[in-house]
Amino acid sequence: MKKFINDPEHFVDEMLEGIYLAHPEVTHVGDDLRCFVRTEPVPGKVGLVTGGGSGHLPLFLGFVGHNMLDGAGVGGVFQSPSSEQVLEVTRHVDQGAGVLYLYGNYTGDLMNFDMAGELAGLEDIQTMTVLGRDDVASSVVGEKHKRRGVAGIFFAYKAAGAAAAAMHPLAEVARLTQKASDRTRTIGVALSPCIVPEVGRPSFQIGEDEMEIGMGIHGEPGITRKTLTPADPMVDEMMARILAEQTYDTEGDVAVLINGLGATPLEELYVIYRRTAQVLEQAGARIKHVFIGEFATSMEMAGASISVLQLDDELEPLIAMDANTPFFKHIAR
Amino acid sequence: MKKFINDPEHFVDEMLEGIYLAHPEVTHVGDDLRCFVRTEPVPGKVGLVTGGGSGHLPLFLGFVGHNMLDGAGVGGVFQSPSSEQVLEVTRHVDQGAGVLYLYGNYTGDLMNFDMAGELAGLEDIQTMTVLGRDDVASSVVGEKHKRRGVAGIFFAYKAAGAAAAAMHPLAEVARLTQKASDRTRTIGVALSPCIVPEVGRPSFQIGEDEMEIGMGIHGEPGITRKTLTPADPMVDEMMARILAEQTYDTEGDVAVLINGLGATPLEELYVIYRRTAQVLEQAGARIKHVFIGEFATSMEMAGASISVLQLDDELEPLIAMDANTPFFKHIAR
Amino acid sequence: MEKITSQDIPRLFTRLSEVFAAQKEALITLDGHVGDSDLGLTMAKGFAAADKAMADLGDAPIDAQFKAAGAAIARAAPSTMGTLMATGFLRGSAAAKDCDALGTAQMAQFWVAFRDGVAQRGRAQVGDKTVLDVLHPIAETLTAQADAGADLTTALDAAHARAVTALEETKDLVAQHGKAAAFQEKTRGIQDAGSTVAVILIQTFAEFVQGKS
Amino acid sequence: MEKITSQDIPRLFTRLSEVFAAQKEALITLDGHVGDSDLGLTMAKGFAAADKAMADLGDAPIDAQFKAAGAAIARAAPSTMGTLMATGFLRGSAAAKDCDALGTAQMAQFWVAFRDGVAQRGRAQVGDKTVLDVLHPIAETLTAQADAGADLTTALDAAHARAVTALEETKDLVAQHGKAAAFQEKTRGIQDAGSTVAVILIQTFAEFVQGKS
Ligand SMILES: Nc1ncnc2c1ncn2[C@@H]1O[C@H](COP(=O)(O)OP(=O)(O)O)[C@@H](O)[C@H]1O
Ligand SMILES: Nc1ncnc2c1ncn2[C@@H]1O[C@H](COP(=O)(O)OP(=O)(O)O)[C@@H](O)[C@H]1O
Ligand SMILES: [Mg+2]
Ligand SMILES: [Mg+2]
Ligand SMILES: [Mg+2]
Ligand SMILES: [Mg+2]
Repeated sequence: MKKFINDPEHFVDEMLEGIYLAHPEVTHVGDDLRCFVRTEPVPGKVGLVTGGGSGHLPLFLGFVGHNMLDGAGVGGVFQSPSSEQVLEVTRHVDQGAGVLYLYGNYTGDLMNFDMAGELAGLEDIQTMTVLGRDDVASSVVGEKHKRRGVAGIFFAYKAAGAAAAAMHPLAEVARLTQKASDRTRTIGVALSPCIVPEVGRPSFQIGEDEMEIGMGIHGEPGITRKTLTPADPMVDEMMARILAEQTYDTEGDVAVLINGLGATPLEELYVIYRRTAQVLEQAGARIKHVFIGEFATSMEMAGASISVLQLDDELEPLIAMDANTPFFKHIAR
Repeated sequence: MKKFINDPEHFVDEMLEGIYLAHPEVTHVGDDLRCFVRTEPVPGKVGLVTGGGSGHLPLFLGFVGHNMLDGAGVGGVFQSPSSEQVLEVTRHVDQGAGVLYLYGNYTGDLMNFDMAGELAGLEDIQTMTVLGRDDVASSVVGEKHKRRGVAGIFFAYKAAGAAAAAMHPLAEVARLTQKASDRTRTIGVALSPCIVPEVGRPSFQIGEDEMEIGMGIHGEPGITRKTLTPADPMVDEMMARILAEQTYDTEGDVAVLINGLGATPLEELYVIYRRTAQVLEQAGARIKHVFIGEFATSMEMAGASISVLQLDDELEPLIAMDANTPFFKHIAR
Repeated sequence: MEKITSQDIPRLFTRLSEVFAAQKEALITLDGHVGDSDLGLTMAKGFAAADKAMADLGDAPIDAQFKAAGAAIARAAPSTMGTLMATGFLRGSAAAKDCDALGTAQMAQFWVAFRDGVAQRGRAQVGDKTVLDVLHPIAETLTAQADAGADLTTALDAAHARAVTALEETKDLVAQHGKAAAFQEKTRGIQDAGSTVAVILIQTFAEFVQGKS
Repeated sequence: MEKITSQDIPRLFTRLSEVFAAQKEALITLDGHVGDSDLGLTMAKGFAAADKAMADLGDAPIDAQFKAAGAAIARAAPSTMGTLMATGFLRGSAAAKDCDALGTAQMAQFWVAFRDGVAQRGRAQVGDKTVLDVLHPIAETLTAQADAGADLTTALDAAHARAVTALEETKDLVAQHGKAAAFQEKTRGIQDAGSTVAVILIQTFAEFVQGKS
């Protein structure tokens, strides 16, 4: 295992210390470094809380900031935060307008956020929940409730952040966020596994000429293993999975996210985008917003994912809005 | 070789096609995709031109944009652009105020920019040159002119971009840029090699327990090979090389850049920053600006570098200024 | 040992902590097939924390001990299995309220509550290829043994034996929950990782009362 | 072949293109020791482009041929060695102006101009462990051979022999330029990659006039 770390057990907390040293606009609640919040809350605004395991930077905490989220529960590498931690964050970010929980559809996170929400309810903090479950590879079409949340949750963050910044009430923020989540589809591909520091060995083995289509973002193996192809046919195959669930005849405006899993050079993401744009154009879509880079990683995994959000008149301005976090800056055109 | 590419020979041009599709704010001169320029020039401003090999994104072309650079000659992977291409870019960005060439101190680039500058001179375009040569590992102290340019050139870009945006004349832009370059020191470390697509095999071999201190950004091996240590002692050793050349008694304000070489997770860069900040504080420095992420990569190399710019009253506001390129957004506090 | 008393509980958790530390790598590997390879870490951390909580607690009644264990696991290991184990111990703690010692009847009540807690928290059904597929037969067997008047050693041995069979049977199921669910039919033939944890749990209980440990 | 005429030049460049294609991997490996592993690509691409330029040119005088080759290399392979080779051919082209054919004297002038161009463009000194350390003895040897009235075959063979020795001697030098310069003392013992290219060049010239190719 070749990593820039000290004791693997201190990896997450030392990373957080680095983040707090670098970015005074974020801080932690009380003594627990893993209760991550904005330094300056916005009075009266609906609070937006996410969370999940570490090892995915900039996900999750990286989207806490101006016109984006308000707090995040930070778990160990690929581990949920505890319900206590989520509750602490919830208490801190609540400005009287209630709190929206927005995180990936994983059992561990679900249970801990649910518990935190129940406890927050006892303290008269209203919470609602929207889940990211954009990964088309992780279930058949009818069973969308089983799908994993992967990089596409970024679009839900963007929508939630903008809706809350517009001072909408909780139910409306939740509705718009749910809509963004429902209209997002993601498909990923991995070329190499990753190593969890405390585990010290790769999560799966993959041959020199193989790729995993439909990999998760926790080092779990992919759903389908195939022989590695050139980029263009690979993108075609990935996009076919998305086009099977989205048509652009009447609603043709989309936002696209090309996400790197960690080790993949930015150059290659642009090679992927080139083909994605060709395929979408062919399918009648108009690309209104493009995001390319690392948004949800899996440590040093080599891989990429493509997410497509089908826009409408409500969502488009939310995606367009300015945003500014230590890890993500969006400047409206 | 596991990469998301089509034919290795088309890698650079397909990447550029992806970039132009995604970012309408940049374009190319005439038919040559590799003559990369801003779509909307700023009348009367000193033109800023950089260039170098591909495989370093966001370096070099990623810093072309608002309050940053105006154009870049794009070479093949780790190859210089041609003098013709640099000349094309020079002609395009010149707004009558002359052009500053700003690139890394490599023989291939030097010769081609020099040739382009000579030819531009024949067309009455005035050019001046500032080189990035921040890599402390690449020469002994007295021979700074031999040093390689690595990630620290980012600070020179930032200074040049801000100085030109302030509509200073060429000589003044060059002076400020030279100052930023002269006051920057970088030291890098690599854990793995990278693969140039057209070569198809790693550039060097390195053991499972080894690191290369002082690696270049072209897949060349490092200057010193050592046994991999935990992050903190590694940072201490790296920073010792920088502190040997900078003291903060009288001028203690610094800007810090923690740069990922490609495959290294952002988490690890923050572990590195944590220790870097501790060491700098110990040495009496005050960190005024922090940049953490990928600024100058070497394809999918695992590694990182630390750059320190010793600020003064002239440089600080230049580093602080807003900037907005497709690959780099800086929002002033 | 025919009853487990509050004096025994700290040693039981020390043993659990040792066992899960020893099983760490095996559980990591097991979770790696259709999961994220963290189960060994989660269990080792969770039970180490429970063991420590027990030591910090000093003299306390059984329900307080289980409660402390559950809370410690929830804090230290909030992954799926950590959270479910925490819930199990917290619910088991409520079932053991006012018990001076755990005989067969109380042990059955504890595991019924444990199972119900996990079922409620995880919203899984028996047959969904989760830890519930082993917890359920454990609870059933212990209840039957208690009804039949069996002693604690016999009852736990029977529960352990049944759990081993149930674990084997998880291979025939298709995962409906957790990270494995994404793999659908591919999970057939693979032993459920969380169910393996449940077997380790009941085995450690059984060996503990047999004085083997 | 006692003279190289403009009819011969396209075949010479076809041969150079073949030779550098064949040496691609070896040059990549050589450049990998203290460089960026691209030299093989650069040379293969550069001379393939030169060969193509020659074909596109049709009938043309020698200086125009060399000029086209230099321009093609500059465009196709603008790395250090590509740029230096381009400069060499462009300067050599100027030296070959108005030559109908290259005999020993003209060949010497060509290589003197080639060397001077490289020296000026790269600002390196003899002894700095660059391609100049082989180009310089080539130019010197050819000049001496021309003065002694040697025929072209003899002269190029002598230049080639001298180049081989000079290449071997680059091992004793410490790199002062290019990517290798960062490695300082570590470059001692390593044969200079660019100098290897110069030997391949002169060897191909020599073999070409010998009619071996
Ligand atoms: N909803 C659920 N209810 C009960 N058990 C579950 C549920 N989801 C998953 N499990 C169990 O959890 C095990 C995986 O645990 P763990 O590795 O902690 O999960 P994760 O890493 O996804 O948080 C599975 O093998 C299964 O037995
Ligand atoms: N300033 C210079 N003058 C002459 N030759 C040089 C100079 N710098 C480097 N070289 C030669 O270039 C060779 C490397 O060529 P190349 O691989 O094209 O360089 P790069 O990849 O750094 O652009 C070296 O082996 C050396 O012979
Ligand atoms: Mg997990
Ligand atoms: Mg090169
Ligand atoms: Mg797991
Ligand atoms: Mg080279």
